[in-house]
Amino acid sequence: MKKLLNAPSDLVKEALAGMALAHPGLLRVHVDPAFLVRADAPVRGKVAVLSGGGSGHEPLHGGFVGRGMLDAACPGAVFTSPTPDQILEATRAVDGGAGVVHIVKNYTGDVMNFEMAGELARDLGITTETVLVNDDVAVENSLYTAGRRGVGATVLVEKICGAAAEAGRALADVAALGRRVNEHGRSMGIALSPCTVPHAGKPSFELGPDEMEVGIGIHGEPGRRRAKLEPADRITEMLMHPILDDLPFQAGKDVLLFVNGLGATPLLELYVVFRKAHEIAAARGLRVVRSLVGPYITSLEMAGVSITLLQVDEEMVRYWDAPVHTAALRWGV
Amino acid sequence: MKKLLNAPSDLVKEALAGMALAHPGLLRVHVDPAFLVRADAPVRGKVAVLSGGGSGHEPLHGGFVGRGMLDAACPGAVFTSPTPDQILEATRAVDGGAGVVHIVKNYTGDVMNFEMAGELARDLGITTETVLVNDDVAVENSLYTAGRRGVGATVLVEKICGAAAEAGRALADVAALGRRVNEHGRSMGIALSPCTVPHAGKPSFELGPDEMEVGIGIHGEPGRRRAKLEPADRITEMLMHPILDDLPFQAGKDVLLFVNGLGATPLLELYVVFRKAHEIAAARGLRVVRSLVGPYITSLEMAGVSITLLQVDEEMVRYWDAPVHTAALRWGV
Amino acid sequence: MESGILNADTVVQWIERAAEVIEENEKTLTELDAAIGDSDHGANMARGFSAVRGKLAEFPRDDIGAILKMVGMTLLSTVGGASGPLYGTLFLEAAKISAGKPEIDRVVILQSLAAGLAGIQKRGKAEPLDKTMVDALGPAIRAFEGAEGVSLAEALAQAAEAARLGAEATIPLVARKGRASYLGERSAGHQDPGATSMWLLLQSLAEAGAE
Amino acid sequence: MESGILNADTVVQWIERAAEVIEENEKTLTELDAAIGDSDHGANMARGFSAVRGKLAEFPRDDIGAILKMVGMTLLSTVGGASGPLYGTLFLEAAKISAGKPEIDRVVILQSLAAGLAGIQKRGKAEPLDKTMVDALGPAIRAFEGAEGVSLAEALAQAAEAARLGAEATIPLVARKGRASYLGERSAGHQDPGATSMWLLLQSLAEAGAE
Ligand SMILES: Nc1ncnc2c1ncn2[C@@H]1O[C@H](COP(=O)(O)OP(=O)(O)O)[C@@H](O)[C@H]1O
Ligand SMILES: Nc1ncnc2c1ncn2[C@@H]1O[C@H](COP(=O)(O)OP(=O)(O)O)[C@@H](O)[C@H]1O
Ligand SMILES: [Mg+2]
Ligand SMILES: [Mg+2]
Ligand SMILES: [Mg+2]
Ligand SMILES: [Mg+2]
Repeated sequence: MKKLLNAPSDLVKEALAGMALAHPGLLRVHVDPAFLVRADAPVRGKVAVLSGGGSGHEPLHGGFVGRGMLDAACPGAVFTSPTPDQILEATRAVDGGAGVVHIVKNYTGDVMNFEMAGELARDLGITTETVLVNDDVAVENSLYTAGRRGVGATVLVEKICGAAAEAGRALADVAALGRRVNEHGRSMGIALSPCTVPHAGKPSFELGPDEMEVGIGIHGEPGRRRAKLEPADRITEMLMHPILDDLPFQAGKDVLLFVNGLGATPLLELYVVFRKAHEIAAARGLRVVRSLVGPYITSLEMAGVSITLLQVDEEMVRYWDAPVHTAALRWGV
Repeated sequence: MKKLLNAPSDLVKEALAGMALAHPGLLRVHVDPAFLVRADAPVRGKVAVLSGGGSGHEPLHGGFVGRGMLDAACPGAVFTSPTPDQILEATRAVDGGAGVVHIVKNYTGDVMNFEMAGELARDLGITTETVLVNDDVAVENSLYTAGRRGVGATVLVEKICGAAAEAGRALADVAALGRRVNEHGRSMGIALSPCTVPHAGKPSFELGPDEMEVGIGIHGEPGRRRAKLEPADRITEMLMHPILDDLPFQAGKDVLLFVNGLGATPLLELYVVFRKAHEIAAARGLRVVRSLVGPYITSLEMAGVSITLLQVDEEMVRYWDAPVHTAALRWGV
Repeated sequence: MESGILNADTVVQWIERAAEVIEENEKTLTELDAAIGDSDHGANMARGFSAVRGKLAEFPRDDIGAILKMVGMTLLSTVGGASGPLYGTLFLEAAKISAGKPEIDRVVILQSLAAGLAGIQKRGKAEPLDKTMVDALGPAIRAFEGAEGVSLAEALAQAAEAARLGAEATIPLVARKGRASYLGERSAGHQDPGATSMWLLLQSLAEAGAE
Repeated sequence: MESGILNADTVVQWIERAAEVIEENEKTLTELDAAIGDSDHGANMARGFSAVRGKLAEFPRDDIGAILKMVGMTLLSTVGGASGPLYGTLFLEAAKISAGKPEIDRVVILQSLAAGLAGIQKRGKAEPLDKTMVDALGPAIRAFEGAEGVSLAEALAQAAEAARLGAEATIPLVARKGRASYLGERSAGHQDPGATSMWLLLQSLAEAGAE
């Protein structure tokens, strides 16, 4: 295992310390339990937006803490959801009296830990609302499974909820908007290489030199199926078609197109994929009105890409465009 | 070779097409010869700032085209400097009558191609000034060698020159400021893994499971020496000490600390390195007044890190803080 | 332990033994999780039980419920992931049954295990054969309940054996809960990591009960 | 070619042959560059000569200077890197000497090669033994100049042989120019890619001249 770290058990803690030093005006780090809050938290009277999950997906979530996006982020160990006490303490630290939205990616661990934290927060008199993100079309959605995973749409939900909260919207509105974003967002990804969880010390799976995993998640788990490596344009089709057919996205609609690197993918390659995804979307009669290209929800050093398509309405675009000032996403300020 | 691409010879062209589609209000792409300019180029009466070099270092340079930074970027093939005609055409496209600054990383190929372009521009009556960036302390500086490489400081030179030009400063001033930034900046990097040039199809070198290359460049070339892998803190010392001793950086001074990912390095690890680098800088009596953490000058999918330290003065900080709106670096707007 | 009763000391020995066994098997659990999950189950459990062990030495040994509650709370706040809340719930629910008790008999043990299982299923919504820890704990409880006419030690051993078989029986299953469910059919052919750690815990209980 | 003269057709044959040879050796050149550079020399040269080849078919064959100028301009605008301006300069400087000439004799050939070398050294500031293409071209020119009393074809063959030996002689050298210089002592033990492509070009010239 080749990584820039000291002891694996110190990785998340040391990275948080680094974030605190790198972004002093932007965020504060709480050590035990571990969480990050925006520098001016709690903001009186404002709905707070909190997210969290296993580490290893950076900049998600810590890189999105700041004005116009998240009030707090709770990082678990690598690929391990945070614990109820972490989430509870962060919730308390950012509650400005108007309630706290928990943005939760749909994984059993995240759901249960957030659920317990929500129950504990309620006991303390803090109102929370949960927005569950489950946008991954690679996974079958059924009452009898854990349901779809939350992947790329998480970034969009966090941005749009964060802006709505910043604009003074009420708890129920922010949560409803977040759910609407989730309902209108679909994602899918592929991996060209595995990643290595520091504690495990070796790659989570092995891939032949001409193989890829299709329908990959963001935790180094294998995908839905293994396939032969294809040219970028073909891979982009393999991702775009299931996405487009799932919502389904309808001709004439406006969309936000998000091409996400899983970690080790050169930006050059992401733009090659963006180009083809844009062409496919246009061929379906969609208007790409907003774009995001880069590594925003990663899986350590995995090579691969995920595509997220969000059918936007005027309100979503307005909040997407609203000023944001975080370590990883910044505009208008 | 596992990459998201179609034909290797189309990679740069297709990525440029993707950039044009992803950032329509921000930049325009010229196809033959290949270059990018900010959407409103040429800006009448403003000094233009242009850079370029081999592709594979993204977001450098194309991701830095836009208001407050580069007016144009000329991408060569992967790791291959652009050609004189490319640079000349881009120079013509952005000249607003006040001259054009060429920011050139000190590599034989870049220097010669820019030199020839500068001569051709002069023949057309366009005044150019060249700022040569050569901040890599891993390389011996001598009249009898190609001199030091330009690495991380390039990003800082581009930002600060871009802001000065935006502020209406004259050609000579912008160039002088760029040279001052270069003179006060020092960098060094290490690689944990090699990268693969698409045309070559296989990694540029092989590294054992517990080896790293110390004093690595950004073109996949081997470093100055091979060493046994060390913990992140020790690696950070191995980079910081030569940097600190070289300028030398003096106690009491203000610095900008830039921890750069070479491509495949998780952000988590970059912050671990930042934390230690900050500690070392502080122990030397330096005040880290500005920070940058992320993959800004990369080497395809190489895993590794480079550190750049810039001793800043008030003017540099002012221009660093000035609004910038590019695909990869954005604030204040 | 021919007494048919577990006292607080034995419970502490169980937890200490469990911490050891989890540590010894960290790699195995992680490898099982690598195959159908995200390679963290070993580290998660080891982190949790090492925290528990740290608190155990100083902990008063007069109230089994208090011990189990401490274990549950500690797992809850250190394990994370899916297994954290589930094992946390297991111990917290069991703790309610044995609250204030310095020793517990077979009936209370059975009630505790059953309450733990109910808690896990309420929290995680898993049914038998969903390829989860439920598939080790469920059979263990039925074996323990059915082990009439044998010593407590023997009953615990039979429960542990049933857990082992239950864990092994997850191999052909297609996961319907937890992270492994994302793999669909590809999850078949691998033993569930959580069922395996559950077996290790019950095996440790049997070992402590046998001394 | 016993005439002691190269005509425009032979020059075109040379460039076509060079394009073929470069294409055949793309991998080799890239591998040499991988060892002490950035793995692009083969692709750079292949891209350049394939562009040249595309223009050659239609190109008038009455003016050697014009042909060489076209080659130089095309290499300049398609190769990039260090080799682009250097090979571009080589051909552009040679083109000046043979401007307007439908055929050239040994004296003009020597002048052209020497002008090319001077251009390369002016542009790149490399001295002999800096481990660059200069170390193939320099010895070739000296061999060509010294090949008295032999045919032009034989003189070109001796020049090519000297280039080959010059390229091989770069192996032990420590690079002092170009990208390989960043490796310091580690650059020793590898043959310089640019010296190698220079040899291939001169070898193609000898082959064209022998027909
Ligand atoms: N809904 C559930 N009900 C019961 N057990 C579950 C459920 N989901 C997951 N598990 C158990 O948790 C184990 C995985 O734990 P762990 O790897 O620590 O967490 P995570 O899956 O979040 O990475 C699985 O092997 C399975 O036994
Ligand atoms: N200053 C120089 N003078 C002469 N030749 C040089 C010089 N610098 C580099 N070269 C030649 O260029 C070759 C490398 O070319 P290439 O790989 O195409 O460009 P780059 O080094 O920019 O990647 C070297 O092998 C060397 O022969
Ligand atoms: Mg996990
Ligand atoms: Mg090159
Ligand atoms: Mg797991
Ligand atoms: Mg090269």
